[in-house]
Amino acid sequence: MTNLPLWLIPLFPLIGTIALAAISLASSGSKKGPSEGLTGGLAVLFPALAFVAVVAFAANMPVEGIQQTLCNWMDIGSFRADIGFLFDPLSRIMLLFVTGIGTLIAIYSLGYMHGDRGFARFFAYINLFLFSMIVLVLSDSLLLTFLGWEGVGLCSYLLIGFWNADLNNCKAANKAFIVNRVGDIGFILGMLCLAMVSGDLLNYAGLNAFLKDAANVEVIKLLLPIFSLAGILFFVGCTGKSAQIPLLTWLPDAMAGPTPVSALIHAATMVTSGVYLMARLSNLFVLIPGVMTIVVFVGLLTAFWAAIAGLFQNDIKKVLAYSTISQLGYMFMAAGVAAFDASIFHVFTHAFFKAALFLGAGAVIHSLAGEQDMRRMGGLLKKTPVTACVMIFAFFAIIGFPGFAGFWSKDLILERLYTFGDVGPIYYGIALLTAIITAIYMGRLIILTFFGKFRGGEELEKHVHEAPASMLVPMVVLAVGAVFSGYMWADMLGMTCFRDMLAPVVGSAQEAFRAAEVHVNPMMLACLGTAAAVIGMVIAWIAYGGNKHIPAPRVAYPSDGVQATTWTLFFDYVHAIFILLVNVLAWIVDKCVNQLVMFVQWIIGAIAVLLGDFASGFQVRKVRLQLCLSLVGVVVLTALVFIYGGII
Amino acid sequence: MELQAIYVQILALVLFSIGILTAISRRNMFFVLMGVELALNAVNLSFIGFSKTFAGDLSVAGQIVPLFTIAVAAAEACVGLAMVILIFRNQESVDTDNYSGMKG
Amino acid sequence: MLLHILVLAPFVAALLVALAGGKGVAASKIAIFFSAIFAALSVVLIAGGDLNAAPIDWFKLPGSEASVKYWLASNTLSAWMVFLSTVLTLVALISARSTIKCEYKNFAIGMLVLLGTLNGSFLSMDAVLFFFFFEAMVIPAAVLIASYGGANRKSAAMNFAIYTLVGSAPMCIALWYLVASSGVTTAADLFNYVQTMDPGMQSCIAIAFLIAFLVKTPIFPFHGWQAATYAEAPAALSAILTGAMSKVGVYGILVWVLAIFNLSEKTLAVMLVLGLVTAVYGALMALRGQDVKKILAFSSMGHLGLAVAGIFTFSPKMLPAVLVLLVGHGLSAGALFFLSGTAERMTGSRELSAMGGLTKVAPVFSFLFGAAGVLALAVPGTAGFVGEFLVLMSLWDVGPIPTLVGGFCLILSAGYMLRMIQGVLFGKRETAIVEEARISPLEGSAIGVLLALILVFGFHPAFIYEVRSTVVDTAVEQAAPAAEESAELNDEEVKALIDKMLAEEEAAAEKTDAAEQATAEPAVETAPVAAEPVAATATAEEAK
Amino acid sequence: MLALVYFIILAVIAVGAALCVLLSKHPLYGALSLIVSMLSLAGIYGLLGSPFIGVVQVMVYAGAIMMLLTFVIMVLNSAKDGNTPRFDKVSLFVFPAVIALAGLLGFALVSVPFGFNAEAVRGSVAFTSSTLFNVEEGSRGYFILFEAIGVLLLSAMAAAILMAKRRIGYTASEKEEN
Repeated sequence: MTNLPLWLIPLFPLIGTIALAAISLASSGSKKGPSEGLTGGLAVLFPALAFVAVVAFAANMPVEGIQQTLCNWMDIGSFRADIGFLFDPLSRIMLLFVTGIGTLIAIYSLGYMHGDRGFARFFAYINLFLFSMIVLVLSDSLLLTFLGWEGVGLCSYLLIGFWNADLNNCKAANKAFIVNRVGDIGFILGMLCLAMVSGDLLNYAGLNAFLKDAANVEVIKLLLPIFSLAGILFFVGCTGKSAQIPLLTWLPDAMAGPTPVSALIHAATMVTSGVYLMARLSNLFVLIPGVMTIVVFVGLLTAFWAAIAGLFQNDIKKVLAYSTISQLGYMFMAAGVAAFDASIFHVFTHAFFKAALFLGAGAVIHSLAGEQDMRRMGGLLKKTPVTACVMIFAFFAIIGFPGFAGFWSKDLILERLYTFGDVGPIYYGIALLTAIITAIYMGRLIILTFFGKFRGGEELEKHVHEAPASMLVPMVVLAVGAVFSGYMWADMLGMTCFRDMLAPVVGSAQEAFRAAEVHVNPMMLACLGTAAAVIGMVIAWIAYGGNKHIPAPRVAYPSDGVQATTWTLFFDYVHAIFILLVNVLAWIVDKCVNQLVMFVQWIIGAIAVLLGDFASGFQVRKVRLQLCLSLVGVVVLTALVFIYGGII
Repeated sequence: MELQAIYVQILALVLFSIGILTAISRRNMFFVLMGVELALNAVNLSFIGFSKTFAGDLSVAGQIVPLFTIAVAAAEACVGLAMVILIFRNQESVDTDNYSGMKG
Repeated sequence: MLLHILVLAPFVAALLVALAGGKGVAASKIAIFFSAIFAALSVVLIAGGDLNAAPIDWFKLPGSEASVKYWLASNTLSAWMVFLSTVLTLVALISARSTIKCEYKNFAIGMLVLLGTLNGSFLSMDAVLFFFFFEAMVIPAAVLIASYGGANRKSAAMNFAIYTLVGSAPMCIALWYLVASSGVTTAADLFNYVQTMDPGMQSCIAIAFLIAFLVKTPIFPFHGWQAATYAEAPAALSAILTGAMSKVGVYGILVWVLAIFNLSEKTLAVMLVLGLVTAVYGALMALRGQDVKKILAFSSMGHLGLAVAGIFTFSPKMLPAVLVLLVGHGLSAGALFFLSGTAERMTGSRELSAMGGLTKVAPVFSFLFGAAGVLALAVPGTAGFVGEFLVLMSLWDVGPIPTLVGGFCLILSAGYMLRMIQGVLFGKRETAIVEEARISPLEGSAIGVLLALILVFGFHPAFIYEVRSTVVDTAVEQAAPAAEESAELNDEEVKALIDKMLAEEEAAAEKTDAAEQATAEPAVETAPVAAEPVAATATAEEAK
Repeated sequence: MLALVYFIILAVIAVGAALCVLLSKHPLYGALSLIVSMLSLAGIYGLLGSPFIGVVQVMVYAGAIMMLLTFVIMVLNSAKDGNTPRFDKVSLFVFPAVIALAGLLGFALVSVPFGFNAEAVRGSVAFTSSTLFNVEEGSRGYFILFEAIGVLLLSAMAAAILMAKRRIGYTASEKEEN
């Protein structure tokens, strides 16, 4: 099996993209649109094939991973980049859940997108996204990773703006792309930094070797400023893609897209690529403790900030969006204390329970005919029991209830924070506080949606129905994942297969960084974590439980744009200032510089015209007078010739 | 009192001046043409007058140039008169001041 | 022979089109047939490597011994530029079939003549011949704008013609002086002669040359003609103007300025800054534009500014970077202009406010437009990305600030391009579109091929620079050994790197010396080929 | 001495006729006086030993060109511009300018000494024509110029015919349409 070429994996979704794009284009003229059976079949087939291929590779992977170079990409003498793929433990885990969840969500979308005019187009984008994501995690060089990196950003743009008749959606999409672009520039510049010092090497094997060499040489200090610069730039790239402070504002707006997209791209896969990149470049980051501190702070701040923001949202998807940001903050905390394996583990479990939550929310929205405001929901437990169960399981997972997936991964992160040097306990305190808030807002979501009375009016109540099977099956599968995926690495139970898997990639870097481990009793930390979850739940029940009166929304459903500015907590204003600055700059350029240039041009033109008029003033418009004047000229010339010729 | 070369040149100069005067100061198209012919003739005379101041072979050159001048003048008159006819048909005037179609 | 065909046959084809009878159908068939042949021949030209036709004496320049020759030769750079001009002309002629209905014949004649002059300027070896074509191309372009453009076409055409002709007037005089005093006309010979000149005189002439090319490209303070011209010109012509004619400016800078003159450090720095300013300026102006074609005009100005900035870094990566960037930009900007023409045809307006919602009513068009817009964003996998990444890399060799500015432009480019896509395609449409103005299958597939080419070159840019011939190659090849050494990772290398950093202060002091060396070195070497001095400068830099 | 007398007589006639051209009202009178002037110039050519040029002058100038001119004047009978003055304000500029020019040139002529070459003044038709039509190697090649002038005359004639005929053809076709 292992002698299969690696490029098969990205090839499948690529074929799917092309086929679906062709179907979409070909059927664009017809009224009815393409057959959903055929389109849907193709749409699910190719991600599934990719998943199968990944499983096949994963089962037979040698310890050191598989590296294959497909062909040369750029070779201009001094700089060379290949298109090559690297299937190592890290990309194996990422690929498994990317393709797996991708396939599940494709199946789910069959039901969710049923009857939409852009059915084929939607799946073409989804396949393109999977292709880009696979390239991102499978590539063996930074440059090719960047291809996937921008590719997923592009697909995110396309899918957020999928219902493009509404310009608000387009604006959200533009925002997502542009904010991501800012991060991407950080990525590019980071690559340039590294390329400068490493002799234009950008593939991971070479880079790691170089970084290890550099670490061993005593004079590492001299290279440190450049490494720090590169690290910061890469981290800017990560904050863009993973919606961390300060580039977090696009993710809540991105909920304008169809819900499966939010589940796949903006919860499970794409937004975690920043964490993936940190793990990939772990050898770089462990060399620069200063930057790592920044990473921890950003992670802590983001997790806390987004959790607070989540408390105030009424849109079910926005709550989940902020919760995603908050969870990503946890992952960056872990990465910041060099617990890369823990952060990847959290990525892994988070993918399951967050996807389950989003799909559940999608099912709720679907059953309520597009209603997203939680204040108009309630009491859905009885009407949609399967959805409710799935969401409640996932809820337990996200708040870290013992036994569920989130418990293992979050607990691990908290432990790693606590054991990190002297400042560890402070980190731990903030993270624990965040965990309590997480439990509160997630509890609020569950209570408002599934308990109490239905508040959406009778008209809507009759409409409520359970989602079709094509949507339920993936949800259930994910819920199972949300419960059991944590047992891949249950430290207390002695199951550490996840850590062992990742050890070849990040182990050495991690050990180098976390030399002085403080030993604590893991049981105590676990109890504290559980306590946080329980306290949060209790607070949520007290605040929102029972049949408390929930204030009805004043407006039926405020548009996305308005909501975004209300509670992204000031970062939208920061962005607005930057946008304003650029606009002012553009205005200055347009109205001042350009006008100046045009004015100068006009002045020169006017002078030319004036001179021309002046000259044509000599033109007497009478041939004879003209000739006469020329005769006078001849006289003068002759006189001059004579005078200077010495004749006179 | 022999015939001096300078006399010929002075005659040529006088004729040339009269030719130029006619060509420029008269407004009738025909006078313009005639003035040009007169000036050309004066130049021919000047050529011949000077050619006679050289010896042998050189003097011939000065006589041959007027020959060509005359031929060119013939061509010029031919075309020029045809143009006069054309313009006259269009404008019904031989006054050069009326020919201002290309006034800038 | 191939060279002669590419330069002269367009004129013959124009004549044949002129002689064709009928109501434009026959003319369009002939024109498209011929331009397809030219496009195919340009591919042959690229594949064929360097060609050099035997020089033919043409005339003697008054006041000099120099005999101007009709002398054509090709290298990779010029071959790719010819490829751009021929391919874009082909698509323009196809696209114009539905845009310009009644007067197609004259349009095709103008386009073919323009093609001939463009090819001539790219392929000529002789400076005077180059200048002849360089000036000649203004005439068909201006005539086409004045006859087929938008509402303000007359003034736009006048503006264009006067601006570019006045811009190249100093070059005319400088070229005459140079050729008259040296008695030679090829770049290599001129280079040898220039070494013996007084530096002040030399820089005067170089600046006169530069201005002509800066106006044509256009670079920041000389761009006054561009936006109005691109906006008013018929879309098919705008595509040629930006895709091929603006490249003459960049090509001229590379081949007729850098290969001849030793520019002072100051001039180089000024040019680098101007390029960057143009990039930012174009992006910002595009951000404020309301007219689709003006947005595109400013956007291509921004990209070309980046290309010029890239050239003046003198990094060893510069030549392939700029080449790929130019080809990618030519294709994508060309495709966007063609599509904007279609959009204008369908909606009857160029204003963003009057468009919108086309994706519902014209899906195929929207697919092409969206794809072209996204491909113009330098998303990885497009030729634009390869070019811009390598240009940023070259800029990085100069310093982080220019790179940051370049990166800022990339962000801005995302801003305006998405704004344009949103304005044209998305939203709701109130008024119906002109049904018969829909994109025709032939037109659509031609543009589709352009887009596919962008992708192909994006994934395999080696197509562009691999066939690199000796002329352009020398620069890279000379730089390559040094770079390859540095690619090998060992302690020594790291040590050397550290030594370098320790000696940075010294190096800063020596920098001026080294720069002088860099400029002095080409004087010693004989320059058999055009890009030699560039190469030498690069090597000197590397050695330093 | 006799030559000088002849010269003075011919010169006075030439200048007088030229003045007539300048001053005459009707172009026909002007043309006739121009012929007189040219004939007297032909006499001066003969006097200076260039009888060949003189003959050509009589035939081509006085004969052909002036006849053509006269003929055209007569055809376009309305060419008499009775209402336009002979001289107007422009002449006020022209006269001083021309006189100044003549004065300058005359001064230059007078200040440079030169005289006739006795042998050249005698001259002969044979010598001139043999030089003109010398087709041997080493000749000055005037015969080529001579042929070229022939072609020029032919083309001028063709041009004149075309210019005159186009109008006629145009009206003819118009008539056909009517």
